[in-house]
Amino acid sequence: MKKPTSKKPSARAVLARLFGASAKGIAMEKSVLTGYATVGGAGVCVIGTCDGTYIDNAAALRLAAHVIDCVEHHPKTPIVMLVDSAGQEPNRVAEMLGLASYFGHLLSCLELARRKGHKLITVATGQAIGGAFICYGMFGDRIYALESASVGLMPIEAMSAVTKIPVPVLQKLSKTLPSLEFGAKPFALLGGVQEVWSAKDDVQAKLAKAIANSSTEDNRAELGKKRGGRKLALDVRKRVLASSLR
Amino acid sequence: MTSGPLFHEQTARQRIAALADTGSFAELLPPPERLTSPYLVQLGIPVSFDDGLVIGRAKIGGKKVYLAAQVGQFVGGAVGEIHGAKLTGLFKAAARDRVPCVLIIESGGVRLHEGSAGEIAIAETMRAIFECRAKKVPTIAVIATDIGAYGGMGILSTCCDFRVMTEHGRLGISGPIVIEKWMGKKAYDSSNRALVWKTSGGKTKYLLGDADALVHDGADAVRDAVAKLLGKSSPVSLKGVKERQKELEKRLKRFGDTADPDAVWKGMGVRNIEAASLASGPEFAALAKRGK
Amino acid sequence: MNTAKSGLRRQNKAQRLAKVGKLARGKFVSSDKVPELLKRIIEPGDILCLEGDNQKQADFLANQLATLDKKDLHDIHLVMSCITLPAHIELFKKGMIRQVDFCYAGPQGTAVADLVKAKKFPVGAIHTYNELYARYYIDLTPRVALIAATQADRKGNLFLAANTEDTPAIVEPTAFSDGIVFAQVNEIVDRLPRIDIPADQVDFIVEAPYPMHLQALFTRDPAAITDVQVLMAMVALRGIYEKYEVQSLNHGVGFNTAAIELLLPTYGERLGLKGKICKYWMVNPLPTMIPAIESGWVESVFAVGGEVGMERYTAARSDVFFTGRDGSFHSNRAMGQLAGHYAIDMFIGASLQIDINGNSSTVSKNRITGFGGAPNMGCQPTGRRHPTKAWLKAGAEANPGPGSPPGRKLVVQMVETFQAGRVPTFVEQLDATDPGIRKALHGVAPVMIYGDDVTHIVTEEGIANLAACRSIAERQAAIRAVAGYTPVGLKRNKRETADLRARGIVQLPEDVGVRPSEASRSLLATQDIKGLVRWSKGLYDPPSQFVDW
Amino acid sequence: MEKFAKAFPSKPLPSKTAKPWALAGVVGSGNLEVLLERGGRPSGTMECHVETSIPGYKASWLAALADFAHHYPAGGTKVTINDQGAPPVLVNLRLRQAYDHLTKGDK
Repeated sequence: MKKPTSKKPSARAVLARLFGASAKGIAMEKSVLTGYATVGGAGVCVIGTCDGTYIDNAAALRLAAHVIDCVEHHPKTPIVMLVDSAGQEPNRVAEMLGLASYFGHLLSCLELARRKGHKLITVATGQAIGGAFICYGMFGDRIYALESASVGLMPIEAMSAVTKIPVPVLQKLSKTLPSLEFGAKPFALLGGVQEVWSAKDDVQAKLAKAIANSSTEDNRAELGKKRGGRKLALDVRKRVLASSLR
Repeated sequence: MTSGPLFHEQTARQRIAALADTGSFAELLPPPERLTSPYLVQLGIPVSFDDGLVIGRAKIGGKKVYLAAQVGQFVGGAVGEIHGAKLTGLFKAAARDRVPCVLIIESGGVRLHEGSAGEIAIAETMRAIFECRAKKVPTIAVIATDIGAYGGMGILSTCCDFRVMTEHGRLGISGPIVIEKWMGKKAYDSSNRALVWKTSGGKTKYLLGDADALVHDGADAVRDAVAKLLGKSSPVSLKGVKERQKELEKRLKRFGDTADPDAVWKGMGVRNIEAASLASGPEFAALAKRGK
Repeated sequence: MNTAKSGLRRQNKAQRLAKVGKLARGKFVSSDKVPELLKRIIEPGDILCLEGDNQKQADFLANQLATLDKKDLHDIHLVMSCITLPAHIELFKKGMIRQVDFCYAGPQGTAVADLVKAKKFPVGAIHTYNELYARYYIDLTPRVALIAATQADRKGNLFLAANTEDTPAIVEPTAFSDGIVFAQVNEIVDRLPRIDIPADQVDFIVEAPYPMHLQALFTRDPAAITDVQVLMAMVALRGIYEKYEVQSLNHGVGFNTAAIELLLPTYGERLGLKGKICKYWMVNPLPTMIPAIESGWVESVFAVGGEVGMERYTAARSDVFFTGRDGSFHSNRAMGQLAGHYAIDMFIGASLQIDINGNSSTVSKNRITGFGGAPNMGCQPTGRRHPTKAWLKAGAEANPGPGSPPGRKLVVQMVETFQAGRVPTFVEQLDATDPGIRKALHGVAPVMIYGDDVTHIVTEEGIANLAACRSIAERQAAIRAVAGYTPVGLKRNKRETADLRARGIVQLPEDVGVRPSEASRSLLATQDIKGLVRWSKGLYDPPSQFVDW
Repeated sequence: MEKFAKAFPSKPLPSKTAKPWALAGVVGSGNLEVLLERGGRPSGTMECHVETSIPGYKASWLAALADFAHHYPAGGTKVTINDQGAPPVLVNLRLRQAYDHLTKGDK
């Protein structure tokens, strides 16, 4: 488990910034966040991770349980998902017990919430990397990120270590292919993030607006094309849809 | 003793030909369209005309399906921008047309050479899969090779209604080499193939209930299992997720401190570990049941 | 007048044994005393034999030897089958070795090449196994032999279990020339399952703190056999096994021949060849033989060594394998090599390089590996007199002149035209003829199998029948014809190739009734190790690195 | 990567084929894919485009392709190959497989 560095605001500070005084309603247990708070005067359900923790089976279950609780007892309450996790727990026993299935279950719970009228808003607050982002955060209706957040598949150095492609080559390519770059902004260029919130932004107001404007229509491919970060995805998808009609 | 080609040794196209009713497969965005990865070209890595994913319409047992197969040999079956967009498009088409979608997974997850684009595509595909499920359109993942379903594709496979596996299939998120690097050889010796298989292999997944069918390593067996599931679906419901929550909690409580996969097998009703290790598909299932 | 030597060696041995004093209790030495004991029983100038072949190693004794310094041990003439362990290399690095005579340096091939370059590897010669054993009785008789056995009893009798291998060939010349035999054993027991070496021939015994190293050298995972290898196997079965009715044979250890073994119960059965071919084998207990044995193809198997994991299987199939009175497997490398030399219809193996004259070698510029047993089997035994169908047929084809034997052993090289990474197998000149290597070996180029001995080359392109060629030029053309798209193959002449094909000297797959499109792994009796275990009815216990269930 | 193209004389393809295109093999270590397409090209040649990850073997490639064009009536086709270090024997095998699929269909 990674300790927050001095530069980064503490998990509590991030919660206070997003939810003001109502953040006290959010429990923090082993870097897993669950609770209820208010945004713009309206109640929201909060699930999430902090401290860049690795998500294991138990964490996924706690998040899922809270989503179920919200669906059962707080109908249609928007669910805010906070992401600060470096990845899934790399552990053999976790794998043996089917960590993927635990994640699938969490996703099913979120899907149930969406179908039952809960809006799902994601805010990447810290690290939002790989499987940890896929297992709940990227499943939101709309996804936002703090500018300081580390969003993406992996940093170029890590990519280079695995693919054996030299860092300078990847860096040079990332200038024209933002998919290779790491961070909230390039991720937004791909359409993976709706909007990046800067340090100056009133994030409570932004979050309230995000909830208000949310839509269950997945718009990421359109955004990615419009913003020029993912030039091919939408067209390829459209061609599949068009040619399958024939 | 064995007859016919083994499913795990076939190519994606051979698997599709073997699962689909004869002559029924019509490929979408076929190779002559030459939709190849601009990322790989610029990195000097060979490209492929289907970008590692064969998709199309077909019939299985006379029933219309959308059918896809990943090409494990091509960059580990990993999901890049085009590959991912084809995948999303196919499940969206399945939801739109209310036609079941069968995906033969053989992928390590996101294609690192294409960065975050593949990651987003996997997330988009998950959304499309749940669109299908909401409409009671069956989605079936077939996992039958050692490349298996890993990373984002491992997670994606658990979003489908059903998973059909063989003893050669592996399902997980982090691969053994990654875990060994992270936790040390003592925690996970990735060269211990038996341990790797008992950690992530089809038999263990079937015992724990993460695979819905465990079949022989042949196209006929896979096709039969898929055909049986085509008429079923499992839409997400409150009752369903509450049951699943309990089940997963119980699993974690029972085996959360278990290092030895054999203990999990025993706990799930396998009495003769050695015989079960050698048994295949339904014979394994029978041995496990008999134990119960 | 009387200058004949008499009893000098015996006196010398007695002096050495006296020096040992209380270091040993009778024959038995505790493991911590071994380095000191070695110092006292070995003298400068000795011919020292260290047991170790490509499978079995007296590794504890080798490791103890390597802890000594040059001042304790020097001017040693080392004789041994295989230079395999880092400890062996250490002896050279420390400058203890005055001369070495050996057969093979598999895993240490690169280290040996480096030592040669550094002039720290004074080679007498690189031998074939039988050649080296033979010299143990002539001019390389060991003064001291350090050997490995599975068990010893309290009297000092030894049990060698499945891996008899070199041991008798080393012990006999040493023990019967007043040399000293020192054995490491895995354990000392009250009663041996059987006695393989009598106590009378053993001087010292140590219970090693770890069991002797045994390499699972002959285990080929069927999963790694390719469609191309299946194609070649089909071509070989039809074009050679079937054609000559090969009944007795030796297989190399590659995937090519493993493919043939796994095709017997399927493709071979379909061709109706069961009972006609492949009945008598001189080969280690290859796990890939299991399906053929279970299907009733095999009458007998004699082996030069064991194979890890085949112990229960071989014991259960004692009608096929040679077993001791205790019921367990028995091997003998010297006798196996002899059998492979004189008593088989065919030797078939693979090489890394073949030149345009058909000479083959496993030496590359940076690796010196040597020979092992292949050349003893992959050669023409002109001393042979007994006829078999295959021998006579091959002999007739070769059209031997007056004064030549009427028969010929089939010596077959089976190779893909390219090795991994597009390295061509066929070359104009072997790396083994490199002047540096040749100089280090006193003018001998380490050729594995001589072109004159080879009767056939099988590649994925087809078969070249070298024995039927009538001139060197014709032989070269036949080799080019099956050398595919290697630089050697690209030089072939189309008309020449067509002529050779018309005369049956070159045969394409379709000429022997094989359809390449049919070649598929699915023809194999099993596609993986698990399948071999299933075929064996659970009697085969593969080493853990092969177990994925 | 090395890229080259060449047309080889070949007898015309049968006028009727089972499919307009066929693909054989996969792009993977030591393997390759061959896309064989019919139509819109001179009927007396087989047009070949090769992209290979191992440079320096053009002579082997051209010889293998020429042999195929010589042995099989493949005039009027376009052959496109993505190669990741396949040995020539596989080049031959995949060409043959693609040709069989094109002319006879999938089994």
